[in-house]
Amino acid sequence: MKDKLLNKLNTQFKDSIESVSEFRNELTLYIKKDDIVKVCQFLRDDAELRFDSLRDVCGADQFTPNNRFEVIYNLYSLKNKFRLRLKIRVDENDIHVPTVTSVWQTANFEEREVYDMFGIIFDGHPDLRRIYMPEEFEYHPLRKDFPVMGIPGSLPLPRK
Amino acid sequence: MGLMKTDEAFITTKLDEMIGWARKNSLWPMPMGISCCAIEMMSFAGPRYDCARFGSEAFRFSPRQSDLMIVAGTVTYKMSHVVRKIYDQMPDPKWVIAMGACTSSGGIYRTYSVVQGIDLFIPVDVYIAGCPPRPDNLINGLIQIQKKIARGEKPGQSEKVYIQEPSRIHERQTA
Amino acid sequence: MAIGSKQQEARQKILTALENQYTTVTFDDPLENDMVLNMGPQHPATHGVLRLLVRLDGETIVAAVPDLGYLHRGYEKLAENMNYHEFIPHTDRLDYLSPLANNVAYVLAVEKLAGIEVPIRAQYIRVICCELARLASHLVWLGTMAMDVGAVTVLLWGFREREKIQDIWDIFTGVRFTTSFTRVGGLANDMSPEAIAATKIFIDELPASLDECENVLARNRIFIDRCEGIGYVSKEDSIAMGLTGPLLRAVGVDHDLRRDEPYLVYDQLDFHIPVYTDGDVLARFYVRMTELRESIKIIHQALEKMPSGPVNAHEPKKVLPKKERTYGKMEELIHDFMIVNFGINPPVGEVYHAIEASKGELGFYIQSRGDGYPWRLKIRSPSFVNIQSLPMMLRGGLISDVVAVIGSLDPVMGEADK
Amino acid sequence: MLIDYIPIGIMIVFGVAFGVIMSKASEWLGPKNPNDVKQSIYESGMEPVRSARERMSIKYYMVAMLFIIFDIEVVFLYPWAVNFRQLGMFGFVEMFIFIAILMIGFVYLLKKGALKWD
Repeated sequence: MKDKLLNKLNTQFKDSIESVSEFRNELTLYIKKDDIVKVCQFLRDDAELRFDSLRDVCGADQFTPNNRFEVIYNLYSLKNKFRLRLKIRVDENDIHVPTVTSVWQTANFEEREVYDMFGIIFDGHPDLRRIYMPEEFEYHPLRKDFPVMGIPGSLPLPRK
Repeated sequence: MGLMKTDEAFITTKLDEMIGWARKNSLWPMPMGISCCAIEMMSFAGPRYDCARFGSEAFRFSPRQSDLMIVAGTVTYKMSHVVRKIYDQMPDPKWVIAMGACTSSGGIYRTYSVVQGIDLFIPVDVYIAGCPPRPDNLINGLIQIQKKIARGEKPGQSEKVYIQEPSRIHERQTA
Repeated sequence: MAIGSKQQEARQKILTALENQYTTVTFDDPLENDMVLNMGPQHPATHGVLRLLVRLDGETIVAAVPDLGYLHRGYEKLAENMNYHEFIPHTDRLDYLSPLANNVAYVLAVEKLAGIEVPIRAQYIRVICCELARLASHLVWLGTMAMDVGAVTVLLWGFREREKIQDIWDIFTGVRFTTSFTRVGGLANDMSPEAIAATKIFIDELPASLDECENVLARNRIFIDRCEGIGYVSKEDSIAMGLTGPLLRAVGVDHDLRRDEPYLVYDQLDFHIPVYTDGDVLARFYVRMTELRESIKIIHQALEKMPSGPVNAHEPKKVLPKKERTYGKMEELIHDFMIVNFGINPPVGEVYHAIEASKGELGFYIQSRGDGYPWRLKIRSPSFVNIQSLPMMLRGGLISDVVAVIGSLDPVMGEADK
Repeated sequence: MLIDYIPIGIMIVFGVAFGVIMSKASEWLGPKNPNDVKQSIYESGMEPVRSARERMSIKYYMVAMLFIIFDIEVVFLYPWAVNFRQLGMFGFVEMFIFIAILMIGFVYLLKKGALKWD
């Protein structure tokens, strides 16, 4: 299954795959940020691959000067019981990522969580709002430069 | 109750002591169940630990009909406004039990979104340690509140009661 | 002041999200006046602090927007500042209805990352722990869903059985349900013969009380009318929404991680995966009731096939030594000191491991840079994804069905809000 | 003759007194200090988004009215059912006519679709 997937992808999206890696027999692909939606659409609709369920979208802050953020998509194919991980690099000053809610509807809440925690803006998302923190919270807590104990006064308390 | 002279079988009780006795034995809890402690609160109301024996069986979910608010679980900043609003909407003689370590002091969550102890925004009467406290420890908390009412203390301002986790020698686990 | 206007703007944002939500329900009364109702965080039937903003036309629901975050405790931020062992007690506060399953899921992910092989006996005990956790979680689901629909006796019966499970956990893990029982590379301590005996007694009695509950509910006209055809979601929608677990098996998708991606010793145990096709609240009820019985069968087989032997893997650098040995022996003392203070240093890389928890697929994605604490830990919580499909299930239903649908979804806010 | 109505009188007085005392006691004895937050609307802990005083659709009113009509019909059946034996055939025919008239109303109602819900 793995090599069928790889040569299918190499034929179709030769330039958009930056690198392929394998760790603990899990396949990870680095994809260019702009054509993530095309690749996901292909992976879902291809009759053989049928990656029809996106199990997890998660952000990561590598805290490096360029390409600081990462968005990780964990896919799963119900038909041939295969897991695949797509990763895209997002730079700090161009923090826009195309949304994949058009491909899988489950990405709606997951991308809102990544936006809430990292501040990565998903273009074309139906209603991009903070999901966990209240709206008046101006920081993005899961960034590495945000302290664990939070910033005092960032969240209001009701009076005693 | 102040039994003055038993031989004459003549009970003179001050009116508020009688009301205190009535209030003590019918504390209707308002279960502010938020996280894991709520499951222990359900067991506290369940068939085995049965809080009905202490008169507080009727778990009222509307604040209008409840006297005792049991805050069970981690209170986050987003949830603190709701807890405060529900506390304000409860009719007057009202007591608060802070059940569990997270409620009393933020517990194991020293993070940006957790209020480190609900006494920052609500007057609390009884703090119960434990994560989650066992239901019998919650019953102990309920009895402390009943004692406070019997002593006629005003809710909220009187001295706080801290209940430690009972040191249980684990006799059943052999070897 | 700034905060107040921000709150007004936030309320406006959620209202616009409610207004332009895709809906198939059209207003049938000419006045077109909808009522916006708030099933807020403090509500008896929302199973925790879930807030649901519902737009109604009379009694039928036009649109619904769940609002999460009332129990967001910052798990992932905490995990980045703790080493692997310190995070174990946090995992059983995630899905606090089946705590042992979270412990096992987290520890399996860390062992896959660090490449530790766990002895057979520990794997069998972990299977028993997972299945006991599934029983406990389904019993609370059965109780609360029946109570929401009106059958309060089943709640008390359910909790009577759950108390027995909590006694078993009390015996072999020492605490009622926040157990923190597994360790990286094994378990905290072995399952004592007394705990095995208590488990045997329990799983022999459970089928009788399950039949008792089922007789009260399954052929009860009111229960069937309250559950049949309510909260329907089609097969394509549920796959697109990423539903997993009982919700997926109720729409006819035969998917269960215990059989499709066998972990621990599930491949040596035979059990049946219940699949129903109606996709409504009643189908989910039957899926979970059959799962309860399957779990009993699994525990039976696991108890019989469990070999004796060590419970912790023999890797001094990565697995915590036995407590009493650290006082006597020098190497254990050093290893204990190193592991507790600097953590096990797994290789650089990332790993995603998922198990079949009672609510669906509970997965842990760990990125490590080789030092004692994870660089990034993401919890894929099934309740978070299941709640996302609530608006689709509620559309067109009556306001009183919201309670039955939330009951059938069985969300736990501890893991949904992370 | 009047004597045997005394027990009923006592029972009525006792009933009314019990009801009044029970409801009014908490008002007299309980502390009262209302403030604006306490009087605010309870909507499970959140600010109510919109007032619930919307204009209801007509079907709720229809069902209520029809229920009252048919409930009164049942109330009339009770005295008939109690001394069904003494009334004999006359009572039966009388009640049959009464029910038939209401049945016409019920059929009309079904045809007009007043009870159609969604």
